[in-house]
Amino acid sequence: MTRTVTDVICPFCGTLCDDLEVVVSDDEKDLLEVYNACAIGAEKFLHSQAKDRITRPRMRQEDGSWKEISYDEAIEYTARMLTDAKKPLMYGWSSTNCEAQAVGSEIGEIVGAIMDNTATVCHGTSLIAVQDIGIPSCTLGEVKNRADRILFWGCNPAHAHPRHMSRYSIFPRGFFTGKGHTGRKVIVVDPRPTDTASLADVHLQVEQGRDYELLDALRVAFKGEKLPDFVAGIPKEKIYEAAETLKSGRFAIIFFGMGVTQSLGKNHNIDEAIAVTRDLNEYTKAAIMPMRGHYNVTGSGQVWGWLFGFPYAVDLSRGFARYNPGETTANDLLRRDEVDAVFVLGSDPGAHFPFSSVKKIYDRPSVAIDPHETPTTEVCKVHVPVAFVGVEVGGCAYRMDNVPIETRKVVEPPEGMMTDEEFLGRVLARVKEIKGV
Amino acid sequence: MAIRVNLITGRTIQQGVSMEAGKEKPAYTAACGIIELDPADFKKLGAFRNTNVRVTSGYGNVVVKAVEATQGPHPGVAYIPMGPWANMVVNPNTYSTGMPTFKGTPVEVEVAKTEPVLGSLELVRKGCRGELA
Amino acid sequence: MAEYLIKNGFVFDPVLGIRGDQADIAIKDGKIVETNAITNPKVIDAAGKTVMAGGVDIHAHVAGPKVNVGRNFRPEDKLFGYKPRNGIERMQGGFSVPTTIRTGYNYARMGYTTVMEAAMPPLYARHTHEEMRDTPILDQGAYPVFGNNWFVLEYLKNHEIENTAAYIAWLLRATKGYAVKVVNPGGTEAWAWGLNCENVHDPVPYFDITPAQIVTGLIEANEYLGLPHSMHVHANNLGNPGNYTTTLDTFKLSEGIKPKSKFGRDQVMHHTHVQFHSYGGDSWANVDSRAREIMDYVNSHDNITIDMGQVTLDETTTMTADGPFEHHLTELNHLKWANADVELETGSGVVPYVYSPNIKVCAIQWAIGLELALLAKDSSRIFLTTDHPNAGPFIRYPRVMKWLMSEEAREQQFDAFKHKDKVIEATNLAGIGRELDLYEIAQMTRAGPAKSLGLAHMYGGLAPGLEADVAVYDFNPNEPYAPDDIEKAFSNAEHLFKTGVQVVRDHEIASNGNKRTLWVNAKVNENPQVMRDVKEKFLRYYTVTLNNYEVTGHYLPNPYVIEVDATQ
Amino acid sequence: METVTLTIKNQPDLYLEADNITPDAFAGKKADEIANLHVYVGREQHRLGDFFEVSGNAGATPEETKIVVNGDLSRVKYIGMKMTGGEVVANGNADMYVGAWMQGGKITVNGNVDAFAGTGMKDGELVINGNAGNYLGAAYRGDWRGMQGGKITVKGNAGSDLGTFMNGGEIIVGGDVDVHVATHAEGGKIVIKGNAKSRLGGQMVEGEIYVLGNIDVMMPGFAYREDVDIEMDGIKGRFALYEGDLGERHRKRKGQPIYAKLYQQIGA
Repeated sequence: MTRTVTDVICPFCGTLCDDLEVVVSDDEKDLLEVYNACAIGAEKFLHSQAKDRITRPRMRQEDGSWKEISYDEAIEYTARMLTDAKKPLMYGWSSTNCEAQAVGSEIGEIVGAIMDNTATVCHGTSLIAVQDIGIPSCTLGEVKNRADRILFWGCNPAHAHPRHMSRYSIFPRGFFTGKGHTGRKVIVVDPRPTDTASLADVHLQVEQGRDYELLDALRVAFKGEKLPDFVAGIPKEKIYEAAETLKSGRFAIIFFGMGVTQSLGKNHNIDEAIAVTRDLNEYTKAAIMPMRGHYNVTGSGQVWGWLFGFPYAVDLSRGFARYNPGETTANDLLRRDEVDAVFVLGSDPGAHFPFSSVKKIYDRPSVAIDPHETPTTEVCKVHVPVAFVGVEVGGCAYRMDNVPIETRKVVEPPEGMMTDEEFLGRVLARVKEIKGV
Repeated sequence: MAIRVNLITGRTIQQGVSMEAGKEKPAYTAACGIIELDPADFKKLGAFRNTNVRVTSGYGNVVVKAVEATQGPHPGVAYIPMGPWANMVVNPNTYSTGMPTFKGTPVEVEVAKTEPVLGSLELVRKGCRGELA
Repeated sequence: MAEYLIKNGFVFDPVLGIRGDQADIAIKDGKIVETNAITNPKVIDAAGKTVMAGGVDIHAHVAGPKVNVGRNFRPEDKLFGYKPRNGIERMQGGFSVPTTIRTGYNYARMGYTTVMEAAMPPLYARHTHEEMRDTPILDQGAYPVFGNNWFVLEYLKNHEIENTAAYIAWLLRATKGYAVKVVNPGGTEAWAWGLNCENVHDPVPYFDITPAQIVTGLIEANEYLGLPHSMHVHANNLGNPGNYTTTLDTFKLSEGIKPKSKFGRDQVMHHTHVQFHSYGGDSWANVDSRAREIMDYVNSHDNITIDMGQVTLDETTTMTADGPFEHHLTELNHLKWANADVELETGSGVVPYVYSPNIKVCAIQWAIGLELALLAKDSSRIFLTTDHPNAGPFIRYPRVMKWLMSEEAREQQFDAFKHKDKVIEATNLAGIGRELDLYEIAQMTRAGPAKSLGLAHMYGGLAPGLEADVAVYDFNPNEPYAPDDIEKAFSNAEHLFKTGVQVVRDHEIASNGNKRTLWVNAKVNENPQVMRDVKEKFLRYYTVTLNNYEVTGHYLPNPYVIEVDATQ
Repeated sequence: METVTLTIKNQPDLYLEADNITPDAFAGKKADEIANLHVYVGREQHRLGDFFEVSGNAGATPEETKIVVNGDLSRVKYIGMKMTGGEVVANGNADMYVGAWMQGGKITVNGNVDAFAGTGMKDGELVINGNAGNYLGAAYRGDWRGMQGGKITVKGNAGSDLGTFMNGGEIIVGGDVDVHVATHAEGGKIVIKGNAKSRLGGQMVEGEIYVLGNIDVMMPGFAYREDVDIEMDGIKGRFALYEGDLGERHRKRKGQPIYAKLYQQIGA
């Protein structure tokens, strides 16, 4: 006999689909099938059941080999590492639940860590822009029910957020959008004719790294001012036309991604895109939204927001919170040798940081908490495998539009395996003992 | 013969699926240990599709397999899916924003037929130990 | 639990009718008890000090998505103002939008023990509860917003009170909410198209209903259910010159409706932050105070309560579910603007604002708020708020008390204005000599809001049987004092008890308390139509499934459920 | 004026947070008291004297105090932060936040400085006789009040994000600058004697930028108006005047919008 769990939340990307159906065995130990998920989400559920999964903590030996250790030993190593360090970096916090993030925050507070999450290599620059200019936004249901102008700028949901277009943006029929995609005009701005661009009415193939100029040109066009003949490789006629398309809609939405957050200008690109959105509100209704990657990077920013007041890059080293990307961000800290220990949970900087930063992790006392074997676990001194959040343990996660959804546990973790929250709770208790708090 | 192109990185669905299936597995290398080049750039390079190439920037170098762009044309722009291979060569400069410049790194691509594309774990391990060429 | 006896303090308690007489207050098992009911108490010597019940804040924005937007998008609000971790105190940051930890501690430092979050977007209820969970010490509840909700608009278009009530009951349960909040009725839905409803008869685009119908219908549904609190409204046209007529029009919608609640309140409408709704004139050049017109109405209609929304002349962060207002504000001051429209339910905006004493309008706003309280005949129907953080941060309540209690303090402030004469001309305040006493302050900050909330059986007084929420201030009302002594003493309670636990001792945080979250569980007859409508809307228009909507138990680790039986 | 001399004797193993190296913190103190002021390495608190030899006593007030800091200061942050008067001379490269939030007095760095020098500067003078890093004279994150007044002079090059949210004061760069100059500025004056890359005056509301060298890419929101002759502070020549950012909001005077001005030299 099997059992079908409905309304399951997908713990892959910031789209946070909550309509998955998962078939599990009667004893709730095996996950058999996944319905409604995209290819990536389905793989995430199914791989959690891999037979070669590492189920016990391990420590790197002098000769480079791994030695299995107990959770107690891993907790002791982690607590000692954090309390011995003068300025430990506690990084990641995105592929986990808010409950674990809150416990981790208290550890960081006691040991004086720098807390940074994966926004630092993803939408951190968007957060900087929001601090400079704000952000007129909305929930994804507003897009579904009202939007008739969809602009994807430097993002490729066909690959990165596969169900976004059908659930929220291009295709769905909502309350005021009964015609679905035929009632919407879709514009894609990208240096490549991406698979998302192939679904669009208009593709503006911007010269790579010139998004800021093109966004400025749109604002100039809104005001009816003169433009140079070409901006960022795009003829001015197409820019005026795009500006008119956006202004003439009832509800315009801009989705943006790494194409702008990681290119030259970074936060400024987002800042200007938000300015475009502000301008559009003079003529019609408009909103803008970052396409957040990790399923709960948004939640991490929320938890730190209410506990510390900053969404990422929080320096707690002197007992109070400070924030300044460029100084308190993981890659700057590693590059500049500002930290003397590295703790990673819910992220894989080994795969996703420039190699020069990865080498700095390798050079330091380091612990990686991750259900998977990853390039990060490969360079850390201790690897602690944990249960998959959203598969083997529930907890709160925040969608890209900041809507909190409680993820579901669908199967039991392997026997004796800890969750992030349990492991962190034990480390917190040990840290308190060591520090006499 | 080497060509100069502008390198960008990012997600592909194959990268996502293989990453979730396990970064230690060959499928991850097959999905991410590649560089997507425009046909025009292949012509300039004078190489066949699916040839191993060495990609070199001011920040490092890496051997990946050159494949034809799946979302092109984009002459002069090359694409390595996000991951440890791309990160051997991307520009780590954050301009004091915290964000490395993952997109828009000038690189040189040259044929390296006989050199292997390493798996992700081996790549970072050897890199950290100074065992890479 | 420990027993306490707070001896010989000057007690101000409207519930017991004590006006500064010396009295002893006894605490046992978390409640106030008769002094002879305790056997071996710890004694707190309160001789020469002021003793009051714990403060009750009926309207503040302290938890939830827009509050966190305000935190996260204003790093400059936290620069150099951080308090490090110390002993049991966790680190605390933020000025106008403090972290949850600082929120709890700073309210406690002022002697407040109960704080209501004034606007909870239902879809974000989980977030709001997470923040309240992480706010130490305080008892809290949150008001879900209803005034632009599609269910409500559709039911009330046809005046379907029973269906509206059934939906309210369902949503209160799903979001673990406390009361029916209405913000710019219809106007925020209009804002989803970039429009607004500026008076009570402006039709809401598409939905074919007016703000007046929404307000009246929600009052009736609220009384149908007999909820502890009344409908709590932020009317249309907030913050605009000449808006006092819209406010009066909104007040009038309550006429002829009687409260039907077992919770002891007398009002059917609470109108919040009335300062922002009491402007005359037709432009910022000629805006003036209409506090007198507003208070004439309030003084003669006892089924209304209001709160001040006092401007404190600080740099602060405005945040409201009134989306179009925030857009209007950013157009005026060009500062950063966040907006978040919420599918089928509501919207919100956040903009920093600097209330400068050098700007005439800011000074007029300051005067209007004080006029409201000083023109009130009954201080138990107008409550001290700053609509935190909109008109100023809550930590300024003691400063507002100073202004209310001292004409000298008001004169000092007038003298600090750049446009003093123009401000005096546009307002009534300079001609008002009234100085409130501590009994009236206790009405405005304790007994009054507790009664309006339907929580007079728990909070707001020192009668035996009430929660042992007791504040002791180092302030002797019988000795001469300077105005600033008021602010100093009430900013910094000497002792505070929350449900019998001493949370402030000798001016220091002594415990993180046992915070509770209040919510209202209203039982209604089964209503298949409403349940069918709910299913339908989730299937077709929401982007989360119905089964993932309800806030479940672990977000409220220490819930306090108020049961209401509206089955018939 | 009394002079206190600090000479670095121990390098921190991480970075030293030395926000106490200001005439304000030193004023009225003797050498041994100054050596007892706090500095931080990560979460650890140390004495200034643990890292510096301290000689000389401070004056009674900040204005009467001069601080000379010698040695390699490239791992020392916050030199001269929030100072209101007096003088600081750093003889060596310094790390981040030199002169951040300074309100008066003078800082001279005989070397390079890292990012965030002169953040939120209100008044005073900051002279960098080497190169400056990113965000020179910029606003702190989220603040719309960047540099309000005072003067920053850089002999060499400056990094990206020069003068972001600048409202007043003056920045003079002897060499080249990286991307983003005077973003969101609403006042002030920036002079770049070398070359600029791109994004000059993006989202700029008001203020002036002068460029004596080349500009790689001009913002589309800046429109050429006319050629003008300029003579000012030793700069003399013919400049092309551009106005912008046309996409941004602008104040109006007599019905005419007031734009930010960008002058590029086209002849001697």
